[in-house]
This record gives sequence, structure tokens and C-alpha cells, in this order.
Amino acid sequence: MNKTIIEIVDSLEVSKVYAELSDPQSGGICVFVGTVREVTQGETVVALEFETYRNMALKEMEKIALEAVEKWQLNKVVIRHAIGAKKVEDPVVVVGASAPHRDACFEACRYLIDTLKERVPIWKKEIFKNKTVWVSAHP
Amino acid sequence: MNKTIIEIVDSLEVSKVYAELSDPQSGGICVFVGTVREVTQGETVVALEFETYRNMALKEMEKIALEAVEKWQLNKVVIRHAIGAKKVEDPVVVVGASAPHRDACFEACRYLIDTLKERVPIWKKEIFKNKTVWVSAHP
Amino acid sequence: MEILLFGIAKDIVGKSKIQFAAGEGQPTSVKELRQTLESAYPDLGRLSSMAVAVNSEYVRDELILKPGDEIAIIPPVSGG
Amino acid sequence: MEILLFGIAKDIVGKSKIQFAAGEGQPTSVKELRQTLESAYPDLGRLSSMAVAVNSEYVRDELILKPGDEIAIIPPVSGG
Repeated sequence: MNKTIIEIVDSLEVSKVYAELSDPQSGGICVFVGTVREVTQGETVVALEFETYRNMALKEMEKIALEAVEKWQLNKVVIRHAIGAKKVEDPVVVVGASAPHRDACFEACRYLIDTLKERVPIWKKEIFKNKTVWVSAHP
Repeated sequence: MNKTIIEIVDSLEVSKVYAELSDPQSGGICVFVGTVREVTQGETVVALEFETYRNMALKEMEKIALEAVEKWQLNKVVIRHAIGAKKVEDPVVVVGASAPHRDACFEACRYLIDTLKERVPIWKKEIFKNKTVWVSAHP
Repeated sequence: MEILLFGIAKDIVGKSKIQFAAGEGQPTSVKELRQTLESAYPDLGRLSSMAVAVNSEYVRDELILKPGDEIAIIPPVSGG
Repeated sequence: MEILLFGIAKDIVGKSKIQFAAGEGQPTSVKELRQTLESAYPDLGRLSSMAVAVNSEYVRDELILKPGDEIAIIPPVSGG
């Protein structure tokens, strides 16, 4: 049975992740959802725009999921990222892990989001009233 | 506006927690769901039975939620526990925190479940084929 | 005076409440309450821990019990 | 040889692909590719980082490029 669900979607449906992670061998499920925040570094965000190098992003997401499954003996992992235009409060990414005990699912969930942010080729442009900024592009 | 949702329920509906934690000032939402695991210490669980001292449990849950709001500057917190008979894979508890950044929501979520397990007067009886055990009752 | 019992404490005592008639033998402090219960029901003394709550708050052994207090025995909790 | 561009790299270059005709001037290694691009588009050299992927995998500068490789410029990622 496949333990990982990896997807890049236009619109993120967060609430189904719980059913996807549910497992009779799990006592704990940990989920992180990243959402669009209204204010960043004191400036009001109008919208965000995400783009991806899809094939590679899916491949990296799958690698990260499998690393986590192996390291923490997870029963299920979900990594799902949205692309396109997003407005304030929209969910952008959901990652989750299900494991026998809670230590493992918390640590794994943290690993999933941290490593996704480091490695997965997805780019975020912040659109403010008077400018747009590719996040992290410059030192 | 009230930042905390505290409930003891007969049946836990997990998926609504995301909408409850969503907030324009939040960039991260972390949720933990505790579920009934089929096997514990090598034995197959038939069912669990939870009971509570309800007034005190709600009071302790509210204290824990407010401690977390203050410590991590959270925007929203949910603590919801089920009581009564539960079978394998049923959700038993859901805790979640929403915050501007992910460090805070992960740490707060962990605090919520760890502290709930230490302090909130809820008792779990494990029902096996040939015996029943009040969890943690004896050294 | 009425003492609420939960979980394994309820099973050990065999009921969900204990009544103490006013007057002699009625414990005056949390410490006395513990001693009274543990001598009447020795299995309570074999639990990993036994806390006492008064009016829905954990309390220390020194606390003096007042008429009208809601008193509860809290065996080791195991929620989550 | 075709190079895919994303995010700010696409904005700097002004298009989503760069074509190199076969033969002279076509970079033979990842290192040469970087040098060629950074001299043609100096703003690429001002990014916090610039990775290169070949066939959907991050690669090191020593890698030799082969005909048919899918090559991509990966400016600093910012998903999540």
C-alpha cells in the first residue's frame, strides 16, 4: 500500500487530509497548514502568486516524504502544495504525518515543511500595493 | 473576540478544526489529532472508554489554552476531547494552534497535547479481549 | 460532605460518591481526607498518584475543607 | 540545448527558455552554463543562490551536460 500522497494543485482542500492520514496503526496525526498572512514585515499583502517546476517539485516532495517515512516509521504522509494566485487566509501548503506515537508525527511534520521550504522548486511572489517581490530571491 | 474553543463532546468531528483556526494574521496552523491505535504494548485493543470530570476538565483545558495563547502569541486555539466508547481509528482528541509563524504554532500545539495529558481530568480505560485496564493507574 | 470519584477510584470504592456525615470522623483537611480514604480503601494507596480537587481546582494537602466545597478524587489522568 | 527558467530568473532573462545552438559557445558543463548565463545576465549573479537541475535533480557544477538533458535554472525557492 502506498504510504505517501504527493500533489500540486490549483486549489487546496485542507479538511480531507485527516481522512487521508487516518490509520489503525496510528495513535497520532500531526498536520501543518501554511496560509497567506495579511501583513509581512510590516507591509500589507494584496495577494501571492506561486509557480513551480512541476516535475521536479513532485519528485523532491516524494523524496522528502519517503525520507520521513523511513526516519520516523510513519504510516502515512501527505504533502500537497497549491500554485497560482492566492489571497489572504487561503491555504497554500498542507503537510501531515501519521505514526504510532506523537513524538514521531510532530517531528516528521516539522521536517516535511522545513525541508519543503529548503528544496522544493516552488516560487512565491508577494504582491503589495506598489510593488511585487520574489520572496528570498536576494540576500 | 474569543481566541479559544474548548469542548468535550461525544463524537469528534475533526475536519472543521481548520476553519476554526484560520485567521488573516496567521501564516501557520498546526493540528494534532490523537486516535485509537489497534495495538498497544503488543495487545489488540477492542475499544476504549473515556470518562471525565467535566467542569474541572473544561476549566483545565481553558487554562492550558490561555497559557499557550500568552506564551506564543497565538491567534486561535482549539482543544476538543471526546468521551464515551471509542473504537480503533476513532479520533479522541484534537488540539490546534494558529500563529503568524510556524515555530510558534508547532511548539504551542505540542504544549497543548502534552499538558492536556498531564493535567486534564479525563480517564481512559482500555478494553482488551480478556481484561480492562485504566491507563496509567498503576506504577 | 460529599466526595466525587472517577475512573479507577470509582471502581475501587465501588460507587461514584462517598458521603461523610457532619461531625466526628469527617475529615477537616485534604491530608486527613486522603488518610481516611486510604485506610478505608487500601487500593487507593497503590495508585501511581492520587490528586484531590476542590471546586474544580487541584489543591495541596494543607487545604482546609469548608462546608459546600465540591471535593473530587483524581486518580492518574490519561486523556489524549 | 534548452534551459528552463523559473521565478525571478525568468523575469531577469525576460523569457521562460533559453536556446543554445549546437556547436561552439554551447556550455559543456554546469559550471560553464553558470558562467555563460551570469555574463549574459549579470542580475542572475546577484541572487541569494542559483541552483541548476538536470533531469529534475539538483546537480553539482562538475556535471557534464549531455544532449537531451532537461536543464533548469533554480533561483532561491520559496514554497510553503
